[in-house]
Amino acid sequence: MTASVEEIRAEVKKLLDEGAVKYVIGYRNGSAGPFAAPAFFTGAGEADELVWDPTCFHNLARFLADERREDVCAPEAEEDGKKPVGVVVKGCDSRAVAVLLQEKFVDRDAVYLIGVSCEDGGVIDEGKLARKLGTAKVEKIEFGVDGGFVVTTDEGPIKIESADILDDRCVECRAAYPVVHDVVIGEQVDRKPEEPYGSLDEIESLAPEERWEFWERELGKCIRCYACRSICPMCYCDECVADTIAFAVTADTTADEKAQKIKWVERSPDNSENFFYHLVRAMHLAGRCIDCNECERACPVDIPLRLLNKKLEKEAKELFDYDVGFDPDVPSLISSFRDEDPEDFIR
Amino acid sequence: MSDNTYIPKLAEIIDINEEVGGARAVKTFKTVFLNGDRFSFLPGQCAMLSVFGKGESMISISSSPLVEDYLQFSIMKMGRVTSALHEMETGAVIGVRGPYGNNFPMDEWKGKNLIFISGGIGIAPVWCVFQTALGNRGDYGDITFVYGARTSADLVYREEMEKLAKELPVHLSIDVEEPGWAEFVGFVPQNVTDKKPSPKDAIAVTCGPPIMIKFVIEALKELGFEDEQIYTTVENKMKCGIGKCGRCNIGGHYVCNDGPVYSWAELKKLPQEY
Amino acid sequence: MEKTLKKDAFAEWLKKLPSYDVYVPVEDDGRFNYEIVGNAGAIDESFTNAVVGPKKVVFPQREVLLRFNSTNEKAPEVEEVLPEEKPAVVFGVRPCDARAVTLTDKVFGGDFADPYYWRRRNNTTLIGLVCTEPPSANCFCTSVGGSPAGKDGLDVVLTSLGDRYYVETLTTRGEKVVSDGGKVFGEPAADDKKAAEKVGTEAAAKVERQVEGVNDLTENLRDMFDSPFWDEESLSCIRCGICTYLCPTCHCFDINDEVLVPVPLTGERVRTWDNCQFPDFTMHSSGHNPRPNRASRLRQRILHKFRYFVENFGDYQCTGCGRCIIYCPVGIDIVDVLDKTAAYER
Amino acid sequence: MKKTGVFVCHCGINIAGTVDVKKLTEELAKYPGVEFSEDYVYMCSDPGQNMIIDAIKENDLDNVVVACCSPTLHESTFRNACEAAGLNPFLCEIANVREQCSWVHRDMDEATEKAIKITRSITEKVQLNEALEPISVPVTQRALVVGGGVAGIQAALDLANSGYETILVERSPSIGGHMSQLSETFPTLDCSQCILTPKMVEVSKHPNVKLMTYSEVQEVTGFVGNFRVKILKKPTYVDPGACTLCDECTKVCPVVLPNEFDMGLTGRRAIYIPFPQAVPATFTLDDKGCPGLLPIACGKCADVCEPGAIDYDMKPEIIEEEVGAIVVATGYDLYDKEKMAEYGYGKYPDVLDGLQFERLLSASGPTGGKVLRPSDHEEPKEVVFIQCAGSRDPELHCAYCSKICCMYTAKHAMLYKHHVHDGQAYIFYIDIRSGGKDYEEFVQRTVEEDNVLYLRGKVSKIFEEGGKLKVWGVDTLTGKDIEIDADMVVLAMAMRPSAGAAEFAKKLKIGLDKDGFLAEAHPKLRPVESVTSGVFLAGAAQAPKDIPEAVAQASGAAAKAINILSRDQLFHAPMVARVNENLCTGCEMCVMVCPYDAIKLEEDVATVNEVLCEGCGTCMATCLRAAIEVKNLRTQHVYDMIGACLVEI
Amino acid sequence: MNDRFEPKIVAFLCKWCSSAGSDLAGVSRMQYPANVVPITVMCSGGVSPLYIFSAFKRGADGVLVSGCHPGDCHYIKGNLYARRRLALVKELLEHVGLEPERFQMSWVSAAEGAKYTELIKDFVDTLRPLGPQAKLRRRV
Repeated sequence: MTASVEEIRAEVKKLLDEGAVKYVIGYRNGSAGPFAAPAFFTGAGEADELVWDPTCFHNLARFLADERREDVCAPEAEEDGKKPVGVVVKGCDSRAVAVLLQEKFVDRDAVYLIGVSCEDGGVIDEGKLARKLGTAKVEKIEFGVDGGFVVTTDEGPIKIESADILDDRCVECRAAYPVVHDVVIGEQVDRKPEEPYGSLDEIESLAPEERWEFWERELGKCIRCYACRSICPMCYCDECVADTIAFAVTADTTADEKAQKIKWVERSPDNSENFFYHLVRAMHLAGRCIDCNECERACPVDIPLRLLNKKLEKEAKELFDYDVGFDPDVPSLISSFRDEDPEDFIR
Repeated sequence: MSDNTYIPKLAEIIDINEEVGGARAVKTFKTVFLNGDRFSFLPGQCAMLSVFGKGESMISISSSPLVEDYLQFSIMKMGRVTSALHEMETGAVIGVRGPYGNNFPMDEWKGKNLIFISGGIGIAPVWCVFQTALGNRGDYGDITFVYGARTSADLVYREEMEKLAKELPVHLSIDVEEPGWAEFVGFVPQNVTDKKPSPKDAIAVTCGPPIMIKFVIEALKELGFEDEQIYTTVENKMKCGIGKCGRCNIGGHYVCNDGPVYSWAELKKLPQEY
Repeated sequence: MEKTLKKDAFAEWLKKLPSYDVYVPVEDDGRFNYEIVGNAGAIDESFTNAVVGPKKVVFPQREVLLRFNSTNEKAPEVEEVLPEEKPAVVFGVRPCDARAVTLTDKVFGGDFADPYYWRRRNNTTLIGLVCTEPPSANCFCTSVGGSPAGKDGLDVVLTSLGDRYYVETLTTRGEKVVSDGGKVFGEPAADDKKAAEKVGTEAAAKVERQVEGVNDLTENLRDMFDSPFWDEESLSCIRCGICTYLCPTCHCFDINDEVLVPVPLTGERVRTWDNCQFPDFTMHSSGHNPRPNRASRLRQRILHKFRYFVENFGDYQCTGCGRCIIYCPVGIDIVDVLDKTAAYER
Repeated sequence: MKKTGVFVCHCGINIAGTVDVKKLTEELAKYPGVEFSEDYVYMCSDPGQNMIIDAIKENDLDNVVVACCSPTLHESTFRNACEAAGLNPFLCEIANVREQCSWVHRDMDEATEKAIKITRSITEKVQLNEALEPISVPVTQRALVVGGGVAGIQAALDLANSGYETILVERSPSIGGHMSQLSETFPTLDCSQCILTPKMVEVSKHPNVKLMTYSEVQEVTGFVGNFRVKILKKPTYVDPGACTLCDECTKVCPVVLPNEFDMGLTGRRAIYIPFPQAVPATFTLDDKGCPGLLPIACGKCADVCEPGAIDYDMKPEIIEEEVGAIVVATGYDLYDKEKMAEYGYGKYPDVLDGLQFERLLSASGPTGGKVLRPSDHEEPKEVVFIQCAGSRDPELHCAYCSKICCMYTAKHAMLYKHHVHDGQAYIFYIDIRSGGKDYEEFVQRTVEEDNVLYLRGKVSKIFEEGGKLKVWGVDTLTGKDIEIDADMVVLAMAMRPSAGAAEFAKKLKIGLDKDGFLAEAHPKLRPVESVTSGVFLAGAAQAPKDIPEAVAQASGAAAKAINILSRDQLFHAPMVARVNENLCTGCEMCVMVCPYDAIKLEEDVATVNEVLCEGCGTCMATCLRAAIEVKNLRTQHVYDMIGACLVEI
Repeated sequence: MNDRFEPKIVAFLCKWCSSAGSDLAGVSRMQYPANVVPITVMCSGGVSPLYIFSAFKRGADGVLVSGCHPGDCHYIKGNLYARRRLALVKELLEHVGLEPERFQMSWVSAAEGAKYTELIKDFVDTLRPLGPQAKLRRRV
C-alpha cells in the first residue's frame, strides 16, 4: 500500500488555498499513455488533477534548479516571490532535496516538501512491465490494495506482484519514507533492502575485459542527447564540461575567457568522447547521486547509467561510510575525509 | 577545387590593422586567396572564415566588390574563432568560404541620397556598401556618414574616416566627453537627430548594436523616413551559412540565406528572435 | 513492378546484396535500431519502430566534412572528405520515416545542395514495411498527411500477407535491389494487390491519435509567437535533446573542428547533429541568446514544424511517428500541445 | 599569439651530456608561439642571464621558459632576470630538464624526447600565464610568544630587545617552565634557578613585554603579519596590585592540592604562589580546588587578607590582540604515569620520574635539597636510574629518542653521589647519546669520578619486596640477569608534547609530526618555521631538546619573527585562487576543504582572501562547477600541459 | 631503437614532496625509464579527476598522481582529499574495465628519491606488457 492520493490532493489544495506556496510541483496523468507526468499546480481548483500512482517516476526536485534560475513561473508579485515552492517528494526525491540543501543550492524555507511515503510500494520499471505483459496495451497502473500493482490493460485489470515490475531503485531503496519534509502523507516505514547494491553483483562479477566490453557496447549507444544530465536534479550547473560554449557570459567576460573554454568533450558521439562524458558525470555525481534512476529512465537508448552511479554510491559507503542525501548538515563526500580512509591502493 | 561549399578556400592574411585595442579589440584583416581561387560577392554579403582547429565564424565582408586585390574583414575579438584570428600574424593562412546571404539592393538605390549610420563594429557591413557607393559615385546623390563609438579609441576606420571628411559629410560621435574631441558627444541616434538628414529621395543604412539600431530607426522615423527607406543587417549564430543547420532563423527566415540585409519594412514583420 | 517474397526467403534475398551495407532493425532489450548486419534471417515483425530512424543512414550523427593539417609549416592542408560511394539498403523502413527522408531531402537540396547528404542519399535504397498495426499508441501519421501504407520516399514497399510479402517496386534504385534478388521473388496472385491495400487501410483505421483541427494548424500558430502558451506548455521541459534527435525530420547540425593532434595541428571538421532544444544552440558568443528559455525553444520546435516549414517547403515537418511523445521523459506530448493550440484563446 | 622565448641551459654537461640540447632548442623553435629559442652553456651565469634579458628586449617576448635545473634552484634567478628586462616575473617558468630528466636517464634519444615534452608542456603553461603582482600585506609590528618556559622567555626577550612589543602568554600562574623546577643543569652544574630567574624578571619588567600568565590562547585568525588572537585570561581571584605577598591566606586555606611545581611530592593550598621566585610574584586562587568559590562555604582567605586583594567575583576575560608573528614554545610534558605501570610508576612512592628527582635534589625542593625517599624520608642507598622509560620503544611506547635523558640521568646519578657519598647509583641504558659540547666528558666523569654503575640493558620488572624495590634486569653486555634491591628508582621518562599542543596546533593550522610534536616547515632548511607562515617554533614543542638547543631555537624563531616584523609590508605569492562569480553557486565545498580558511561566502558567492590563500588548488579540484581556479595554474594550464606531454615527437 | 612498447605516462607530482622527491632522485643520479613526463602541481589535492580522464583520453598509457605522505602535506590535508577523490576515480576506471594498473597513486616524500625511482620503474614494467591504452583514448 501507499499514501492516498486524496490526502495529497487535500494538502495541495490547502496550501494553494491558503496561499502558503507559490505553486506546487506534482504529478498529473500524462496525455500519451498510462504514465504520469510532472505538473505545476497554481490554483487550488487544479489539485484534483494531481495523481499518485506507480508511474510517478519523476524526481521533481529537478525542477528546483529551474526555480532557482528563475526560469519558471516568474513570480508575479514580490510577495509571491518569497513564498516557498511546494514539491511532492518521494523518499528518493527527498534525498535529492537533502543534497540540494547540503550544497546550499536550495534554501530550506524556499521549499515546502510534501513528502509521500512509498511504504512498501514504489515505482514500476517500464521495461519489466513490457516484458511481463508483452504487447497488451496498458491503460492504467495502480497500487494494489495489499501490496503489488494492479495493471489495467485493454483486457481488464490484472494483479502483478511487486517483485515482477518494481523498479530496481525501489528494490534497493533505503528511504521509502522521505528524509526531509514539511509534511508526509502515508505511513512511516523503515525499509531496509536485503542487498542494497545487489544490482551491481552481475557486473562486478565480470572480468575487467568483459566489463570493458559491456560498457563499450552500452556507452557506444549514447547519442549525447544529454537527457541524463537534463533530468538529473544534481546536474544543475550552469556550465558543464560537455558544453563547448561558455554559458556564464556577462559583460565582463573577456574574449580570452570565452576562447579558452576547454573542449573536454567533442560533440561527436564516439567511444572516447562518450566515455569521457559519462565518466566525468559519474564522478561529478559521486556522493551526490541519490539513485532516483531518472537518468537511466530518461535515456532513449537504454544505457544502464544506474550501474555507474550505483557503483560510486557503493564505494562511498564501503570505503568512506558515506551515505548520500540523508543529512543536509554533514560535509559532502569529496569535501571531507576521515583519517582512516583506505589507502591500500596508494603505493 | 570542389564545388563543395563546406570546403573553405585558403587565403593568406596580407595585412592586419589594429583598429581598436583593449578588451573589445578590433582588427582589420586583408586577405588574398591562394591557389588561384576567386570570389565574387555583392555588398552586404558575408563569408565564413575558418581558423583550422578552432572553427568557423561568419563575418561581413568590409571591402567593396570593386576592390579586386583583397578581401577585407574587420573583426571584433569575441569568442574562440575571433580570438584565434586576433592572434594571427600576416602571412598566416585562414579558410574563407562563401559568399553567403543577400545583399543591399544598391541597384534600386541609384539616384538616391545615401545616409550611412553605424556604431562600433557595426561599421563592418556598412563599410562595404559605403565604399561601393563611393566607387560608383556618379550613381548616387549625396552620401553622408554618421558613425559613433563609446570612446574615440573605439572608432574603427578612424583614419579613413578623417580623410573622407574632406570630401563628404562625416559625422563622428563618442558617447561621453573626452579632452580634445571636437565633434559630437552623445549616442549615435542623437547625432542622427542632430544632423537631421532629409528623408527625401534618401536611403538610410544602419548597423550597430541592437539597441542603437532601435533608436536610430526611431530617430529616422521622426525625421520622416519610411520603413522601406531604412536598411539594416541582422546577425545570428550560424554554422553552415547555407540555411541548413537550423539555428539562425528568425521565424521562417534564415538570416544566412534570406538575410542579413533587411529593410525595416521587412524586418519589423519578423518576430523578435535576433 | 510487383512481386511477392516468401518470408523464409528473406535471408536469401540479403545474400544477393553483398555489395550493399544492409541495415535491418535489430532488437536490443526491447528497443530496435537499424544496424548493419551480415545476414539477417528475417525482419522481426514485432518491431515497433526503431529508436533512431533511417535518418542516421543518410544523415549520420557524426560526419567528417574535411581534414586539415599543418604539418607543412606555411599553409594548412585541407582535404575534402566525402562519404564513401557505398550503396546501402535499409529494410523495414516505416512509411513515416521514409516520408521524413523526403522532408530532409528538401532541406539538403535547394540552392546549396549538400554534397555529403546527397552522396549518401543517392546511394541508399529504402525498403518500406507497411504497418499492419500502428507501431505505437502514439502514432499519428494520418493527422499529418501520412499513412501506415504511405509510399513517399520508399524505393520498395513490402506488405505482409501471412507468410509472404507483397513487394511493390517504386523506383529504379528499388528495381536494382529487387532484380539483384532475382529468383527469390515470386509473382503476385491476382488479389494480392487488393489484400495489400486492405492491410494499409485497416492499419490506418487503428491509428488512434489525431491532431484536432489539423487543417487550421498553421493558421492557428500564426499569431502565437508572443503567446504565454509556450511558457505554460514548456514548464516541465528539461531541455534535453531527445525529441529532436530522435525526430526523423529534424536536421539541425553543428560544425566543429576536432583537433586530433595539437602539434603539428591535425584535425577534422566534423558535423554532428544539433538540437534546437539545447540552450547553446542559438547563443551568440557575446552571451546574447535570441531563444533564451524553454518556452522560446519549444515554440521554435512547434512553429518550425508546423509553420515555418510549411511556409518554406509546403509541408509539415512532422510525419507522426510519435517518437518525441514516446521518449520524452517528462511527458510533453506534441499531439496534446497541437490540440491545445487549436483551443487556445489568442 | 603571445611570443615565448625558450632558453635551454646545457648546465655544462649536466644537461647537455644526456639531452641533445641543440635538438631541444630546434624543436622548441618550431613550437607554436615560440618566437625565440636558444641554448647556452650556463644560463644562470651572468652572460646567460644577459642573453635572456637581451632576447626579451630584442624580440619583444611576452614570456619566457628556461629549460634548466629544478625550479627550486634558479626560478628566482631567472624571474629576476626577466624582471630586469621589464617582463613580469610570473611570465617566466622553469622546465626542469636536469633533475627530472638528464640526471635520471642515460639514453640520449629518450632523454631528449622527454626534455622536449617537458619544455613544450611548460611552454604551453607559460603562454597562459598572467602577469601577477605579489600581494602586499601590511604588518602589525607586534609579536606573540606562547609558552613561558625558557624558550618562550628567550624569544620574548629577543623580540622585545629588538624593539617589538611582545605578548608572552603562559597558561600557568608563573613563567619559568620546567627549567625552573630543575636543580642543576648539565654539563656545567650551574644552578638552574640562578640562571633562569634573572631572565624571568627581565622579561616581566621589560617595557616591550606584555606578560600574561594564567592565560591561554583561545583563537587565532588572520595570517602572517596580521594575526588576531583571542587570549583567555583566567581569573586568579587575587588582585596582584593589592597583594602584599604576606602569605596569611595560605595559612587559613583548608584545601590541600598536589603541588605541581614539586611534581606532586608536596601539597599546596587552593590559594597559593607556585614557588617563591614565581614571576609574577602573586597569589592565585585555584578555583578547581576552592570550595565552589562560595564565600558562604569558606571565604577564610578573604577574611584574613588585610589589603583586601581577594576578589571572588573576578571573571575570565577575553583579550583580543593583533600581532604580526607568533612564536610557539609550548614545551613538553613527561610521559603519562599510567603508561609506565610496568615499572611501578605511580604505584610505588619511591619510583620517581626525573623531574621529581630534580625536586628532591633542589635546595628549594620539598626536602631542602636532601635526597630522601618519599615513602619514609630515609636516605636511599641504592638508586636505580632507568633510561629510555617510554622512549625508543616503538611497540609499546614512543618510537623516538627523548634526547636529553642520557645527560640528565648522568647528572642525576652524579648529583645523587654528591649528596649520598656512600650510595650506589645504577643506570640501565640502551646506549649513551652524549653528543654536545662537553657532554661526553660529563658522562665519563659520572662513570670515572662518581663510580656510577652503567648497566647496558633493560629492566624487565620492578616490584616491592621487604621494603625494597626489586629491580630485575639483564646486562646485555655480560648476558647476566641482574637483580638489585633498590631504595629508589628514577625513571628517565619520555618527553611528550605538552598537553593541548595538538589542539593548539589546529588553531594555528600548523601540522604535527607523527609523534605529536609541532612540525617544522622543512626538517633541514626551515627548522624553526611552521608550515603556516608567520608562525615559528621554539623549544621542546617541536622536538625533545635540551636547554641550550631550546634557547638557540628560540633566538632563531625570534630572528625569523623579526624578519617579518621589521618590514612595513609583506609580499605573498600571487598564485592564489580566484572565483568565477558567474559559476559559483555557493555550495561552500571550497570553504570546507580550504586548509587556511581563506575562502568565505559573501552574498552566496565564494570569496578568496588572497592573503590567506596558499594556492594549493584543492578548492579547484573540489569545486563541482569549475568556479574557482588558481591563478597561473588554472585547469586550462594543466589541460594544455597534459596535451603537450602526450604528443608524439 | 628497439620495438619494445614504450608506455606514455603523465605524472602529476605535488610541488613540495613528490616533485622534490623526484628532484632528489636526480641529484642522487638514480636511473629510471624516460617514459614519464612530470607535471608539477601545487598539491595532490588539486588534481582534478578531469585531468586523469583527459590524460587517458588524449593517449596516456598510464597516469600517476603522487603527493606527500599523510601528515606531511604542505597544505596540511590536501593529500587526504586527494586520497578520497582518487580512490573513487580508481574504482570507477576499474568498473568500466580499464586495466587497474594504468592509474596509480603514490606517496613520495621529498626524501624518497629512491622510492620515486622504484615507482617509475615498476610502473613502466607493469604497463609494458599491457600495450597501448586504446580504451579511453580518442580515435585518431
